[in-house]
Amino acid sequence: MTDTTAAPQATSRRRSLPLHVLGPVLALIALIVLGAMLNSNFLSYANVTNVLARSAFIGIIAVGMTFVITGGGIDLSVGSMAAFIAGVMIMAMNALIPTLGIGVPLVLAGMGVALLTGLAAGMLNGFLIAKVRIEAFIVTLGAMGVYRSLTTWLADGGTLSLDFDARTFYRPVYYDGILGIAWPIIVFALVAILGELAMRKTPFGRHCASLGANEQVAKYSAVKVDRVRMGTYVLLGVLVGVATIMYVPRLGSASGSTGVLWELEAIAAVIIGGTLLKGGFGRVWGTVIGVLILSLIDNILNLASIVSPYLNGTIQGVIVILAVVLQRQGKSAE
Amino acid sequence: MTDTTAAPQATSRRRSLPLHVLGPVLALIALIVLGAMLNSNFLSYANVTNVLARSAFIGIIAVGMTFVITGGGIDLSVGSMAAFIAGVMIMAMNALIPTLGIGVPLVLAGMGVALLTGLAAGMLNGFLIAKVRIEAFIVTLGAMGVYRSLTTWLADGGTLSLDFDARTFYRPVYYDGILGIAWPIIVFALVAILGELAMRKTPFGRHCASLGANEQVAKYSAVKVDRVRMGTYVLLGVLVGVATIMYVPRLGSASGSTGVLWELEAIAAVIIGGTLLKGGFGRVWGTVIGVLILSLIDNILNLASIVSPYLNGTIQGVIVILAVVLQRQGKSAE
Amino acid sequence: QEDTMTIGVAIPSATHGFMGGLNYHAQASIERLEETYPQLDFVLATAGDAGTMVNDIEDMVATRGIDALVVLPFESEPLTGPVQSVKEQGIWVTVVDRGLSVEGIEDLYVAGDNPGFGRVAGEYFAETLSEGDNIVVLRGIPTTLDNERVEAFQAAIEGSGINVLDMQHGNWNRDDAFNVMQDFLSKYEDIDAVWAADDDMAIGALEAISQAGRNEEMWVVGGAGMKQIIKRMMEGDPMLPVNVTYPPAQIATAIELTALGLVSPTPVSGRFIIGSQIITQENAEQFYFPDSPF
Amino acid sequence: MTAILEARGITRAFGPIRVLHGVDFSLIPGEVHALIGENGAGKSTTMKILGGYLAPTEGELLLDGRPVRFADQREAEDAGILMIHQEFNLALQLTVEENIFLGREKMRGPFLDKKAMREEARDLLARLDCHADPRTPIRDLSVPNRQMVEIARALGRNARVLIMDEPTAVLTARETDVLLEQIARLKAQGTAILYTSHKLDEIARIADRVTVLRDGAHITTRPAEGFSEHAMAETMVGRELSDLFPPKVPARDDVVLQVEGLTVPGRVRDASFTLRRGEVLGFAGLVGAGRTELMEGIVGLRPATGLVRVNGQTIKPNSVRAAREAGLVYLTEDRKEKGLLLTKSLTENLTLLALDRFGRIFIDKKAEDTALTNAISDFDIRVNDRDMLAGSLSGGNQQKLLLAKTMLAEPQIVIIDEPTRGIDIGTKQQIYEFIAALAAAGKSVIVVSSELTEVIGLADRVVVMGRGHIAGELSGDAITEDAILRRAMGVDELTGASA
Ligand SMILES: Nc1ncnc2c1ncn2[C@@H]1O[C@H](COP(=O)(O)OP(=O)(O)OP(=O)(O)O)[C@@H](O)[C@H]1O
Ligand SMILES: Nc1ncnc2c1ncn2[C@@H]1O[C@H](COP(=O)(O)OP(=O)(O)OP(=O)(O)O)[C@@H](O)[C@H]1O
Ligand SMILES: [Mg+2]
Ligand SMILES: [Mg+2]
Repeated sequence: MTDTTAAPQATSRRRSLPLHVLGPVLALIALIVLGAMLNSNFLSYANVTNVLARSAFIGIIAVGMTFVITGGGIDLSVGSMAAFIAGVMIMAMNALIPTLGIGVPLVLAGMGVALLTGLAAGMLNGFLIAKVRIEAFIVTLGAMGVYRSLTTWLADGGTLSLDFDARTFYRPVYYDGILGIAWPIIVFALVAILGELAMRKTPFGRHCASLGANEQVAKYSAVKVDRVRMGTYVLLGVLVGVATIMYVPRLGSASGSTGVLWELEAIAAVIIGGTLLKGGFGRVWGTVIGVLILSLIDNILNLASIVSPYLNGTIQGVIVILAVVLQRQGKSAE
Repeated sequence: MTDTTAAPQATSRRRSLPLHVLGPVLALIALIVLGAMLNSNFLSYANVTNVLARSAFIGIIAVGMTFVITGGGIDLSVGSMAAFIAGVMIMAMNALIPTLGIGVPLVLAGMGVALLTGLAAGMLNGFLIAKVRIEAFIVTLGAMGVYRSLTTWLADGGTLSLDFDARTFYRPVYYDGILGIAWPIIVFALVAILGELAMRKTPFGRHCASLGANEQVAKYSAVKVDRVRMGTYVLLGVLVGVATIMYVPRLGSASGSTGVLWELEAIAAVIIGGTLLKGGFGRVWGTVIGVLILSLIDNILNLASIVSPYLNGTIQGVIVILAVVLQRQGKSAE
Repeated sequence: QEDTMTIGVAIPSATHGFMGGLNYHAQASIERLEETYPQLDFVLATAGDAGTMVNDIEDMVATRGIDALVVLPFESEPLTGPVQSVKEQGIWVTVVDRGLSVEGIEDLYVAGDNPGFGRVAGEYFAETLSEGDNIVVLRGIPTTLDNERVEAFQAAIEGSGINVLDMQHGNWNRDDAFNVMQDFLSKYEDIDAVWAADDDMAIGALEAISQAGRNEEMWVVGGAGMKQIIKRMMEGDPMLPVNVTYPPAQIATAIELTALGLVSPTPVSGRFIIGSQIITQENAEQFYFPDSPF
Repeated sequence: MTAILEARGITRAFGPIRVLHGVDFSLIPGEVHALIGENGAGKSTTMKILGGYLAPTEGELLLDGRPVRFADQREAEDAGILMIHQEFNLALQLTVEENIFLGREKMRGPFLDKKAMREEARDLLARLDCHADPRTPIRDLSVPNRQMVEIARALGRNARVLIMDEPTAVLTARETDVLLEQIARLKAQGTAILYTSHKLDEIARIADRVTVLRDGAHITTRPAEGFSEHAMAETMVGRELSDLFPPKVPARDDVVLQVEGLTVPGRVRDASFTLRRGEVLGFAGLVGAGRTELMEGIVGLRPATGLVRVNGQTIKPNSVRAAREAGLVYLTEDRKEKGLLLTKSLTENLTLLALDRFGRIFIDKKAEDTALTNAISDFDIRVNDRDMLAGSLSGGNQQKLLLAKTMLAEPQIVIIDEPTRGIDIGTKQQIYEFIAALAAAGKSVIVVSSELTEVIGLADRVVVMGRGHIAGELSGDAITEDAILRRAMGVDELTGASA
């Protein structure tokens, strides 16, 4: 009896799962179709490359954010952390030019500084949240203010610019690539694939989800709760470092206004992608789709000039809500 | 048997409760002492009135936010909603001058418009969250973008200004008061007292907490879950309207940059005050303390010109985190 | 001791290049003046929105007992009332850059010329381009100020037959300008020039253009004379033919004049409008300040 | 007498799976009607349908002879039908009083009448001989006290029909007695009571009629008179049942676990005992004796001082990981809050504790799948669908999944807290055999249980706890219900006098 009844259920799950899973995918496809209809250059190699490459920063960060949110946390500091890391990286590189000269060692040193600063910032957030046990929202809200103001202070209110020659040398890291695929896109893809693997196939991913679903149960199941939680913030910090490594060669500068609102964009991408804000369930590929949806909205608004540009924000807001409605409808149908 | 074991527990609670409750109060007192030491005018009537009156906007909103958060929700749209309501109110008042002339009816009409707009905005958020069941974070993030951009659009990219004479007539609503207490302070105090009563002494407050603690349980206990949830957002919307009524006479104008970051400030105040971000427990008086702490930080930074103004954000961030650490230490001691 | 006097300075915070420069000049001139005049005290407050700026001014009056206020209003309308009440308390008021919406409140007015800023750029476009040429415009953060500049620009090119293909907000931000310019380049085959209205945005736009390999096709006019841009002009970058001044140092002028008014009997009230000038490769050197962060 | 509530041909399906097949059922005022069946037989589902929490897929409900359809639970409550759930239905952050009156607060004018509510809460709890403070948050109550709150809430609402789904699963004998007295009182007042429990002796004591469900189908309804416990068990399981407890195997000599002077601040003081290889050690005590806290202290789940040695090696204190690496594993009594991730799949729950055994870098999903297949057959977990969520399993089957999860970690020493809570009698037998087999295989087991028969039937040696410390130890033939209770109570009086 159990056998025969089990069969239809399994198929129905297989049938209905796509509906809910497809929510964000459908929204993305709808946007692509809309874009293609509005402008013939939309699907051109150049435009596609532009959109993907500039999605990379938020995208790389959002992958890390997926783990934090899946583990029941949140990080509001990533945008200003990115600005701070970029500032520190630029200052370090400028300071190292006399010693290292301009070349690969300098760039590697800069990258090292960025990754270490990210690591340290992530550890600090993680420490305050996991060990001192302060609300993640407050810790990272505070950190957001701190990094933002430290960056302005480092830049003396202005802009920190990478030395011109160093910049010229470093520039290809954003603009070039291999086989016609720009580096930021490659790095984003790699981060996304590794993230997806980590989320679905490794104990770390499982532990994040169990932590977000019910911390007590995780603790009673010998999951090192503090360490996993800390791990999510450290991972995010390092990924902010990676994003910064791709960001600095683009314009070669950082200021107090770098990365403003990236945190909200990253969180929105994560949620649009189907990860639960309250934790316990996350999917990295969904986040990637969420990031692309957000980038495409901007791109299409620029390409289309439909209405007053003042109303761009309205359209964005409505589309974001609609994308999530689509996803939820899929879910409730199931 | 259970009696005797329960007894030490009860006393230990009674003894340690103050510690945790006192957390924010201690932080507030520390700030007041610091301020008084830094500047002899700090405790002057004028300064105290200034600080309290300007806390009123965020304060009134934060009282509403306390209910939303206690009920397990969040609202990121309040800042831009305030800007939008202010814009609509100003336009309505300007449009009504030919009909109503300048006088009490005009001001009352403006107030009515503000309250109704707030009510409608709150209902829209509440509807999407409670009935359509979309994540509150996404709905209100979307709404934030929408209201911000609508305000810019209404103002045609600039500033919406109240007619100069109407403004002069309306101005006392911010600057005057009774018995030397400015109106915003009176209104804030009233809202806070009513809020505290509603939270602790009415079924609505209880139902909010039960909703935030465990929605399923609330539902099984015949709590009208959707209605309560909706109620929290509507209440918040109306209170944003009330805050706007106090705000417009102060500056007499609204633009796309009105109320920027108010949402984060209000949420921070709520959490500093001891309300749990994940819902289930809220205290309005704590929120009031949280608001005062945030206002005082700004005030003290202006009193002292200690360091580079670029570092104000750093100091603010650190103090906010410290205030919550203080509170958490109290709690863990319990 | 007794005649120590305090000057309050309220300016917007350094959220983009120009404001960064302004902050720099404000701090630099305060340091300089504090050394020169030991009897002067300064309070500097930076604000991220109009409400905070009003708070700052209230605090200065209530707790620091300022004798003079130098203010660059975050927005004109909301600051008018509060500044007026400062004035009514007998405090000297200097308004910088953005006028209040009621005339005659301030003792001293020092300002750049926003319509001039747009007009000078527009005139250059009208002179240099011919009928049927296409341009795109990157606008700042939606504000009255941005509206004034853009309106003056449009008025100046009116009748020249120049085609404005598109205007979008780059928010005085490099990254936003980069994104918008990338999309303009995808959208329009033929662009002859870009008015970026601010050097931060110009930097983003230049980068997007060179990425697309269309350096030869168009030039860019920014504004406010950021040092990197001026340097490139001095080196004769063909993509940067001219720039328009909008000196962040005007705040220094205002603070210095205010200080002078307090310490000496010389009357310094009045209006000082610092007109927007055109910078070309020839005179660029005069506008190059390598020490400024802007 | 006419039925107050009647079900006719009720079926219920979750998705395509039917879990109830045409159940007929009636409830008469003033009777206690017991519903019994194996885990997953559909008892809770039937009760939820009668209580208005679930709608039947087919069939109809009659209230006072008239067909009704409850749109939601509120309508059922308005009709005087109340239900105590198998899984707790309390908001942890709220206080006892807030929970008891949630949704029907007492008012004085526009405000809550807190004083009246507090007093009434105290009275209700006192009727149940429970002295929890109405102002305590539920979070700070022990599991049995939470159950009492749950019962008090139902008592306070003056129901015409009271549905109780395994109310005694988490209670000890003494509290069970109190509850049964209350049931008798309500019955005398004419309340109709629908009752379920896996403790068949209770059924025999209080039931007037008994309905047996098997695999979602109605098997029989009979007067309780003349329906022996043994007959009930066999009707439920559908086969002959042999002796409940397997023969005891003597323990080896070597000590595997040594606990010395373990103190859990505020809960347990200075507890010392040893455990030998192949031994089944029972822990008995009254509610609140601190057994759970002691065990949690041993495995590092609670801050504790004192020494814990496994095979002579002192293990790092306050580290669950260290305990687990030493082969020491604890199965919690609170399966909903601490045991299972109710919103996650069976597999994710099953392998969480032993995840390191399923691949270091990547999780071997095939191995996980095999593990699930094995767990389902070894522990007889009744699943409708391998992809279902743990929270959709019936209560007893959740307990089996929890057991399977713990055993997957291949512990040397396993501490099982209330192992058969909510488990049907047939499965109980399987679990007992399983415990005996573990011991025979050289593993050691600590069984913490409030069911004295279970401790007596399984353990070689029993440690009795009272009021936070070890009050005595019994072994061999000295283990009797009476001896255990005397020790537990005797200590009670002794410290009561000194306090
Ligand atoms: N929400 C649900 N989704 C899917 N299946 C469910 C759901 N709730 C219950 N079931 C299934 O219905 C069947 C009956 O469950 P029910 O809880 O009624 O059993 P029970 O007799 O109360 O068992 P126990 O003695 O273990 O409490 C089980 O097979 C269970 O898995
Ligand atoms: N989370 C908690 N917070 C505060 N007190 C608790 C908590 N859990 C249990 N207690 C208290 O600790 C004491 C012992 O708990 P508990 O009743 O679980 O002991 P036990 O001997 O394991 O009994 P049983 O397992 O039969 O429930 C009781 O007084 C109880 O009220
Ligand atoms: Mg059940
Ligand atoms: Mg226990």
